[in-house]
Amino acid sequence: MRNNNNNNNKNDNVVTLQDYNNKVENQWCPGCYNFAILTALKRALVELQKKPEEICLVSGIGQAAKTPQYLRCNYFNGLHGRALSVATGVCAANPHLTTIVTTGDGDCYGEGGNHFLHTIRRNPKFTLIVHNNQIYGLTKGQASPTTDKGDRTRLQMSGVENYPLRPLALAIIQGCTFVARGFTGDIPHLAKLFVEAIKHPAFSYIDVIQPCIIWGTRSMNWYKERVYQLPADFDPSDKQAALAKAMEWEDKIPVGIIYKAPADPVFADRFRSEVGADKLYEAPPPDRSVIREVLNSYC
Amino acid sequence: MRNNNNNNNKNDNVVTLQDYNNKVENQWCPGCYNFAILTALKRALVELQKKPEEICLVSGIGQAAKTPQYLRCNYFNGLHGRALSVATGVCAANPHLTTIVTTGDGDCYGEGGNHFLHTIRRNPKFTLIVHNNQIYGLTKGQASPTTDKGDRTRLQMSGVENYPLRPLALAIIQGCTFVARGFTGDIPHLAKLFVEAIKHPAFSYIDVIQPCIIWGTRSMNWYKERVYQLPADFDPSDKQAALAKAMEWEDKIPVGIIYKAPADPVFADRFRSEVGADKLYEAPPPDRSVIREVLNSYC
Amino acid sequence: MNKNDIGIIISGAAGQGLQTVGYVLAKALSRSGYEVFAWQEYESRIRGGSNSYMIRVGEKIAAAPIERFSIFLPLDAKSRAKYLPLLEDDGVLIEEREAAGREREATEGGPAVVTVPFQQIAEQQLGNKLYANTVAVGALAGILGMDLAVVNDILTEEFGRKGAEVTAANIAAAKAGYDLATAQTSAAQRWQLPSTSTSGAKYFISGNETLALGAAAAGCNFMSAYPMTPSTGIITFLSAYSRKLGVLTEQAEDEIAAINMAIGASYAGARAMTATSGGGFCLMTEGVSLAGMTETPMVIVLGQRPGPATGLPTRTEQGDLLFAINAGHGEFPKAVLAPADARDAFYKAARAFTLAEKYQIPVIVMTDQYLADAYSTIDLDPDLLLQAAAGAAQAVDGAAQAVEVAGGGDDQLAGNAGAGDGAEYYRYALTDSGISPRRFPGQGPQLVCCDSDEHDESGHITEDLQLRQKMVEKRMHKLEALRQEIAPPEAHLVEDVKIVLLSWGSSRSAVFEAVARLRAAGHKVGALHFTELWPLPDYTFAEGVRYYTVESNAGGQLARLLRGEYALRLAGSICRYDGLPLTSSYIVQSPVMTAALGNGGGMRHAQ
Amino acid sequence: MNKNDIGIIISGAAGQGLQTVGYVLAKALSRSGYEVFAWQEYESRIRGGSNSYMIRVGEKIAAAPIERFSIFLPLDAKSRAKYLPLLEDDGVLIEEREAAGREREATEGGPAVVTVPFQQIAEQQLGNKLYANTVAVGALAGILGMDLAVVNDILTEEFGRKGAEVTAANIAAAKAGYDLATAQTSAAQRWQLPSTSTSGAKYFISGNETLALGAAAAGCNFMSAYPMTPSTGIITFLSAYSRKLGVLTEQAEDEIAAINMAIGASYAGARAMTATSGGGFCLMTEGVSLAGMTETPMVIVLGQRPGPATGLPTRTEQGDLLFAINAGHGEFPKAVLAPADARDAFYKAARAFTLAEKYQIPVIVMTDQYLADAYSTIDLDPDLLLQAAAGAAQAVDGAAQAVEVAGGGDDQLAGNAGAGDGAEYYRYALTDSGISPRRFPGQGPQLVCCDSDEHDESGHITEDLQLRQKMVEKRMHKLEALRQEIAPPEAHLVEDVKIVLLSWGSSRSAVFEAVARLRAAGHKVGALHFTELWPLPDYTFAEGVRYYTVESNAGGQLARLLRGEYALRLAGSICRYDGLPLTSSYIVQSPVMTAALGNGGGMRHAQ
Ligand SMILES: Cc1ncc(C[n+]2csc(CCOP(=O)(O)OP(=O)(O)O)c2C)c(N)n1
Ligand SMILES: Cc1ncc(C[n+]2csc(CCOP(=O)(O)OP(=O)(O)O)c2C)c(N)n1
Ligand code: SF4
Ligand code: SF4
Ligand SMILES: [Mg+2]
Ligand SMILES: [Mg+2]
Repeated sequence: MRNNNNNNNKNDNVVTLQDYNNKVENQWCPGCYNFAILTALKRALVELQKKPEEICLVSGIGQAAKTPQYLRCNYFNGLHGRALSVATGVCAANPHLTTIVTTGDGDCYGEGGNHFLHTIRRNPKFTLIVHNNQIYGLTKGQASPTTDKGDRTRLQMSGVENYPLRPLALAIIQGCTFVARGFTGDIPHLAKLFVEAIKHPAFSYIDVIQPCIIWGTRSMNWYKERVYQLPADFDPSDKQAALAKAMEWEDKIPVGIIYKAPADPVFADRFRSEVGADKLYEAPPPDRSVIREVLNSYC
Repeated sequence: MRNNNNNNNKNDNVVTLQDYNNKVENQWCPGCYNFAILTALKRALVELQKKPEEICLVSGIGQAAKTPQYLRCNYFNGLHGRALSVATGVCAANPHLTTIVTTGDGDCYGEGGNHFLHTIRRNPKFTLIVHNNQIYGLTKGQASPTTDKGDRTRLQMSGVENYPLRPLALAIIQGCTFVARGFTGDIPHLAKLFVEAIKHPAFSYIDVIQPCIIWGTRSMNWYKERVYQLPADFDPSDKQAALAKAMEWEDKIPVGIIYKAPADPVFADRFRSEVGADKLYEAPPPDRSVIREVLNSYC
Repeated sequence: MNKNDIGIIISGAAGQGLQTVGYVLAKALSRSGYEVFAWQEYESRIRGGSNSYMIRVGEKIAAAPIERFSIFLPLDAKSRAKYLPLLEDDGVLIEEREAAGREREATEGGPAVVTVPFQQIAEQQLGNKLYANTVAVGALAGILGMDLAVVNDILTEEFGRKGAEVTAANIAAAKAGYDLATAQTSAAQRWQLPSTSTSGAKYFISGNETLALGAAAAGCNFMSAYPMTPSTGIITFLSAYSRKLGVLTEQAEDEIAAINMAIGASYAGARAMTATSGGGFCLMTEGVSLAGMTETPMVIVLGQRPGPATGLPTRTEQGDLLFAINAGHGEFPKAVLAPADARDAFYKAARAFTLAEKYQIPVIVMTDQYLADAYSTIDLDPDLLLQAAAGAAQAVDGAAQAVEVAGGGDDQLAGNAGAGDGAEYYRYALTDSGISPRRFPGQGPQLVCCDSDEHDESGHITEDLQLRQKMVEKRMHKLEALRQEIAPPEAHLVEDVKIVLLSWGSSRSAVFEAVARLRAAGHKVGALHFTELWPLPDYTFAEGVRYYTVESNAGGQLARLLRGEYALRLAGSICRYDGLPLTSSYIVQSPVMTAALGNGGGMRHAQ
Repeated sequence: MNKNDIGIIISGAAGQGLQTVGYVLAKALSRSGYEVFAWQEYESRIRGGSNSYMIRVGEKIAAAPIERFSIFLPLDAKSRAKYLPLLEDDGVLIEEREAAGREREATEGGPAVVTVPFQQIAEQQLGNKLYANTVAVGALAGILGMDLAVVNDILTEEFGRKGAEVTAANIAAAKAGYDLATAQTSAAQRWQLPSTSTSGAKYFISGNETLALGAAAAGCNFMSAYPMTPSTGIITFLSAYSRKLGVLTEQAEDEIAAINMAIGASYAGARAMTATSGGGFCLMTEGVSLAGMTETPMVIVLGQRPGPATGLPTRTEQGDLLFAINAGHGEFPKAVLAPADARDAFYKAARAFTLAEKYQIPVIVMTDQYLADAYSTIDLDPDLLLQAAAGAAQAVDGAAQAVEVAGGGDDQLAGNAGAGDGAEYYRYALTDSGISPRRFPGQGPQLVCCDSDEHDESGHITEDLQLRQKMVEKRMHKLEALRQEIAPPEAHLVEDVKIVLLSWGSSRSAVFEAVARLRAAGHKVGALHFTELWPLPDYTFAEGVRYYTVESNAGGQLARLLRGEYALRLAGSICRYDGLPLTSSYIVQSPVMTAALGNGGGMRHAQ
C-alpha cells in the first residue's frame, strides 16, 4: 500500500541522480519518449544540486502528467488541465520551492488553454514543461490542439480539420520571458534547457517534442529529419524574430531558446515585500488588535 | 411581460434601420459607447440588407453581452464566457443564419479565453465583435485581461500587475483570416468594418475600443489621441507585419483591418457536403434500414 | 405606529447616489446607539432602473427585512411610483415638490407629506446640485429627530478626503434639509425616534464584510476568486485590507483557476479561500471533488442568487442547497455551513477554516445576496472574537494536530507519521480516524505527495482495488467524527408547540420574528433553524408536531434534505422565489401558514 | 459445473492483444447462437499492467458479471498470478508451458491443465509470433467444443483488410490451437458447450454502442464532446458512422465548450447530445442549468467511474446519482434516466431525446464503465426499434407539438403562439402546461429569443419580480406532467415477499440474479429496479417489507434519494465501492444480506 519515499541521501550533501529515483512502477509504454524527459529532468535537477524536498512537481492528468510519480520529490497531481493554476497557488504559498509543471499538450493547451494564456500574464516563478506528443495519449489517440491538420486519429478518422495551435508564439505574445522548444531525441540538450529554464527568475516555458509511439501521427524519424538547433548567432531577445521562429513547423523545426527577455517582477512578490511575508504556513494570523482596528472603522 | 417582437417590416422588401428597432428599455448608462457599437451594427446589417429573421446574435454575460436585447432579431444570450461555443453550435445547425457574437473583453478573453483560442482554430462561419472596454463593467470595475499594467481599479486598488493580453495578435497566431480593430469614436468606419467582417466567408473578428465611462481606466480622449487608421498602403495579407501592428498599443493604436487572408473551409462544411445535409432541423432521422445495416455489423 | 421599530425606504435610479444617502443615514443611526438593519434591492445595471435602500431602526429590532415602511424618500419619479404602495397609511412621504411627473397621492388619513426641494436647495444655497442627496439625508435626520452632530461626523468621514470645502458644504446641506423637515412639525414629529443611550462599540457592517474579516481572523492568507455578484465584496474587502491583514488576493481568469489556485496554495501551506455564486460554483465543483480526494483543506463561499443560469444576478434566493451538499462527482466528506446573519458570518467563517483544517476537507459556506449585502448593527464581543480566533488557532498547525489524531490509531504508523525530520512520512497514512498527518512541501525532508487519482498511503497512484476500498473508507470515516461536532438546529420556543418552522441560513431573523408574531396572535408555534447543514447530526424530532419548512426557493430543498436524512414527514413548505428575501409578513401571510393555523386568514393583516 | 452457464477469463497486459482474443471468441460464441456476456477490467495505462477480459456464455444466461470462472487463459505470468484465484476448482487452465516464472499450481482435484505453447506454435508453424493470440483463441474454441468455421468467419472479418495471407495464417493458427486443445481430451471435454440452434438476428454489442445508435435512431444529429473514459466510445462510434447516420460530431476543447456547442446547436434546431464522465460533468453543470433556463432540449450522457477527482479512471461505480439529480445551480426541471443494460441503453437514448424535446429540458442518461464497455448478445426486435423511433418521431416537430400543448392553455395566447408565419411569437409564452411553443431561428419571420437571465415571454431580460415568480412556476410546472410519464421501478417477484432489494441502472441483471439465487435457497426476496430516477413518480411501497438498496457506491445514494422523495424507511444498503461491478455473489454474500436473512452466512458458498 505504500511506495516508500525514504530519503536515499547519503551522508554527504551532494545530490546525485539516485536521490531522485523511487520504487514506483512506471506505467508508460516501453520505449515511450516520456522517459527521455524524465531522464533529462533528473539530470537538470542534479546539475542544479536541488534536493528532492526542495522540488515541487505539479501536474494534471495524462501520460505526461504521470511524471511526478516517477521522481522522488514533493508533488501535487491534480485535475486534467489545471496544473498551472495549482502551481500558481503553490508559488504564492511558498516561493522557496522549485516548482515545475509537467503536463501534456492536451492537458495544457486543450482543457487548460485558458490557464496557459493567463498564467503567463501573471508571471509566477515556476517552470512549465509540456510533453508535446501532438495527441491525447492516455485516452487512446484523439487529436490534441497541436495535432497537424489532415492527420488521421482514432477519433478524427478522416483527418483533423482544425488549424494547429502554435504554443510558443502564443507564449511570446502573452509576455513570457523564457520560451524554448526541446526535443526528446537529444537528452543532453534537453537537460540544458531545463537547467536554463529553472534558473530563469520568472515564469519559464519549454515545449518538448515527444513522439507517442502508440497513437502519434508522426514518427521519431519525421521529427529527426526536421529538427535543427537554433544557430549560435540567433538572438533570442529579438521578439519579432522569435515570433517568426516560433511559427516555424512542417519543413523545419527549431529547438533551443527561442525567446528570452529580462524577467519582470513575479507573481506575489509585491505582496510579499510589502507585507514581509515569506512562507504562508509560517505566517501568523493577524493580531486581534488589527482585527479590532478594522472593525472600528465600521463603528 | 412581453416585449413585442412584432415585425416592423413595411410591405416592400427593403430593410431599414427601423426594422432593427425594438421597444426594449436599454440598460446601458447614458453616454456609454456601447450605443455606438449598436448603431454601427444596425447600419451594417441594413447595408447588407439582412432581414432580422436572418440574423442570429449570440452573447454571454456583461454589458456588451446585453447588445442582442436591443436589436430586433433572433438571439441566444447564454452564459458568461461561452458565447463562442454556442455560436459554433448555431452555425453547425444552420449555416444560413448570419451569426454574430457580441461579447466583452472579460467575457471573451477572461472566462471565455479557451474558447477564443480554439474557436478560431475551428473556423466556424460567424463574426465575433468584442466590446473591449478594458474593464469588467457589469460587475463594477474589476480588471479585465486587457486592462493596462499599473491601472488602478475597484479591485486592483494598487494597480494591475499582469501583462495585458494582446488579442489581435493571438487571433492571427491562431489562424484567424479576418482580424480587425474598430473604434467607437468613429461609427461610420466601424460600420464598414462590420460589413467587411460579415461578408468574409469564414470566421471574422473585430476588437472594438469602447471606453467605459463609469469604471474605465482610460478616457475617450486618451484613445482619441492615440488611435489612427491604418494607411491605405498597409498590406493586411502580410502576416508578420500584421503581427507587429497587432502588438502596437500605448503610444499609437491602429484601427482597421489588420490581417486578412483567403478563407479556409469553415467548420461543418465538409460534413455538410458529404452528407448532403443543410439545416439540421430539416434533416430526417436515419432510415430504419440504415440502423439495421449498422446493427448487422454487430451480428 | 411603533416608534421603536421604524421602517425607512429610500429609492432612486442606479448612479443617483441612493446608496450613499442610505448608508450615511443608517450609519449615523447606528452610531447614535440605535439598532439598525439595512438592506437593498437593485437591478443588474450600472445606471438607471429603480433601486431601493431600506432601513429598519429602533432601540431593539429584529434584524430582518419588512414589507412596508413608515418613511419614504424617493429620489426620482420612476422609483417613487414603484415603491409608493409600500408606504404605510400613517407614514410620511418626503419629496421634492418640483420634480416633474409626481402627483401628490397623499390624502386625509393617508401618509403625511413633507416637501423638501433637495435640488433647489442644493443649487441655490450650496451652489451645486451634487449636494441634493445630502439635503435628503438631512431631511430624513430631521424627521427622525436625530442629533445632527452624528450625521456631520459621518459626512466628514465619508467626504473628508475630498477636502474641507466639500465637507463643509455637505454639512450645510444636511442642516438645510434638517431644518426644512423639522419646520413642517406635525408631519415631522410622527416618526421621531425615542432617545437612546449608546452602550459599547457597535459595528455597522455587512455579511460579506464580516465573513471576510472572520476568515482573515482565522488565518486565511490566500484568496483567489473571479468576480461574481453577490460574492465579489469578499475579495474586494480582503484586497482593500490585503497588506494590513496579510491576505494575498488574486483575481483569477475564471472560477476553475480560482479554486485550483486555492487548492495549490493550501497544499503548500496557505489557508485558502475562494468565493463565487451559483454559475461559478458549478465550474468549481470538480475542484471541490479534488479537494475531497487530495484531502486539501479549503473554504468555498457560495453566495447564492436566483437561478437557474444567470437568473436575477442582483437578487436573493436559497436555491443551491442540495446542489452544494451533493456538489462534486464521487463521494468524499465535506461540510456545508450557512450563517444566519452578519454576526454569525464572522464566526462561521472562522469555523469553516477550523473544520477544513481539522478534517482536511473542503468546507462550503452558503450565503445569499440578501445576507451578503445587508448591513446591521452588531455588538461584537471582543472575547467572543478571541474565542473564535482561538478555535481557529487550535487547528493552525493542522499537521501537528493530525499527527496526534493519527497517533490515536495505529501505533506503528503514528510512530512513522509523527516522527520528526528525516523519518518516513505517508501523506495518506491509514489511521483510525481517517485523518492522516498533514505536512507542507519544503517544511522538512519529508516528501508531500498528493494525488487526484486513487492513491496509496504515500500518495502514489494505485490500481490495487482492496486499497481503493480502504481509502474510500478512510475518507468517508472522517465524516463520522465531523458529524459529532456539527451543531444541531437552533431550537427557538419549541416547548409544547404543535407547529414548528424549519429554516436555514440567512432567514433566521425573519423566521423568529414570524414566530413572535404568531405567538403574539395566540398560536403555539416554534422554530428550528439550521446553520450547519452537512453532514447532519443525529437529531430526534419531537413527535406530534407538524413541521413546515420555510425557504427562499421553489423546490423545498430543506424539506427534501431533512426527509432524506431523517425520513422526517413534513406537513408543507413555505417557499418564496421572487428574488426578494423572506420576511415575517411573507411567512405569516402565506397560504400554507394560514392553512396550517386553520384560521382562514386571521393573520392576513399587514405588519 | 454448469455447461449452460460457463465463465471464461482471459488475462494479460495492456497492448498484448487481450481484447482481440476475447472479442473474437465472444463474438464467435454469440454468432454460434449462445447468449454471451463479456466485460472487462483494465488499468489506466496503454501498455503493461494486468487486465482481464471475461465472458459468460450459455444457452440462457444472466447478462451479469460473476466472480469466479471455469476456464482461464492467461497471456502473461503477472496476470496469471493475479487472476488464478478466480479459477474454480473444477475449471480448466489453458497455458503456455514454456513461459518463465509460471508454476503449475494445479493439483489432483484442482483445475485441469491444458498446455498449448501459443508462441512456439505461432513461430514454428506460422512463422510469426504475432499469431500466438489466435492460437489461444483456437485453444479456447477447442475446449468449448465450438464449430471452428464460425471462428474462421470472425477472423476473416477482423483480419480481412490485412490481406488474404494474414487471414489464412490466422485461420491456420486457430486450427493449430484448436487441435492441440481437443487432443488433450479429458480436460477439454469438461467444459464443452451443449449445441444450440441460432434463432433470429442477434447483435453482440456494447452499452456505449447501443446508446449511441439509439440516439442516432432518435434523430440525434449533433454531438460535441471532450474525450473522457468511459464515455469516449460514444463519440468514437458516432464519428465512425457520422456520414452514414448523419451525425455531425465535434471534439471540443473542453467539456464547457462541448455542452455549450450542443446547446447552441439545439437552439438552432439540431438534436444535440454530449457525453462525459464525472469530472467533465462537473464542468458541464452550469450548462445544464443554462439548458434548464433557456428551455433548450439536450441529452447529456454521464458515464460514471469511481471518484472523487480522477479516482480510478477505468473502473466502475455509481457514485454520481445525487450529484446528477441536483446538478446545476438554481431550480429547473430535468430528467435523469439510467439504462439497465445495453439493450435498455438503446431505448433509453431514444427516450431521452423524446423527453428532452417534449419538455424542452436537459435529460441526463447515467451509465457507468461497466455498462459502457460490457458486450452482450441482444436479440433486438425490429418492431420495438420501430416503436422507439416512432416515439421519438412523435416529438420531432417539437415546435408544432408545443404549440398544441400551449393551445390547451390560454386561448388568446395560443392564438398568437400557434399562428403561422408573420404572426407574433413568444418563445416563453406562459401556458397552462408550462411548455411554450418552440421554433428555430430562421425557420420563419418569427424571432426566437432565448435568455440565460430571467426573461419575459418574448425572451428579453426582465427585472419584474412578479413575472419572475410566474416564470419559475412555468418551468417547474413542466416537472409535474413529466412525473406522470416517468416509469415506476420494475417490480421483480415482489408478491408476498418480506425483503425487497432496491437498485438502479446497470446492476439490474446482477440484482435479479441474486434474487433468483436467494429464492432458490428458500428466501422470499424480490426486487424493485429503477431506470428512471428523476423526477420520481408517485409510488406506493408495500408495507411490512424490509427494503435494502443495492448500490455501486459507498454513500447509499439511492437510499438517500428514496427517503428524500418518499420518506421511505430503509433497512440497510449493500454497497460496493472497490471499482468492480456488482455481482450476484457480492450481493448474496454481503454481510448486510446475510444479516437480513438472519441465517448467519448460509448463503456464503461461492457461485
Ligand atoms: C475533466 C476531464 N476531462 C477529460 C479527462 C480525460 N483525459 C485524461 S488525460 C486526457 C488527455 C491527455 O492528453 P495529453 O495532455 O496530451 O497527455 P498525454 O496522455 O498525451 O501525455 C483526457 C482527455 C479528464 N481526466 N478530466
Ligand atoms: C460563471 C460566471 N462568473 C462570473 C459572472 C459574473 N460576471 C458577469 S459579467 C462579468 C464581467 C463582464 O465583463 P466584460 O465581459 O468585459 O463585459 P462588460 O460589462 O465590461 O461589457 C462577470 C465577471 C457570471 N455571470 N458568470
Ligand atoms: S501512449 Fe504514447 S505517450 Fe503514452 S506512454 Fe505510450 S508511447 Fe508514451
Ligand atoms: S458600466 Fe461602462 S460599459 Fe457598462 S453600460 Fe455603463 S458605461 Fe457602458
Ligand atoms: Mg499529449
Ligand atoms: Mg468589459
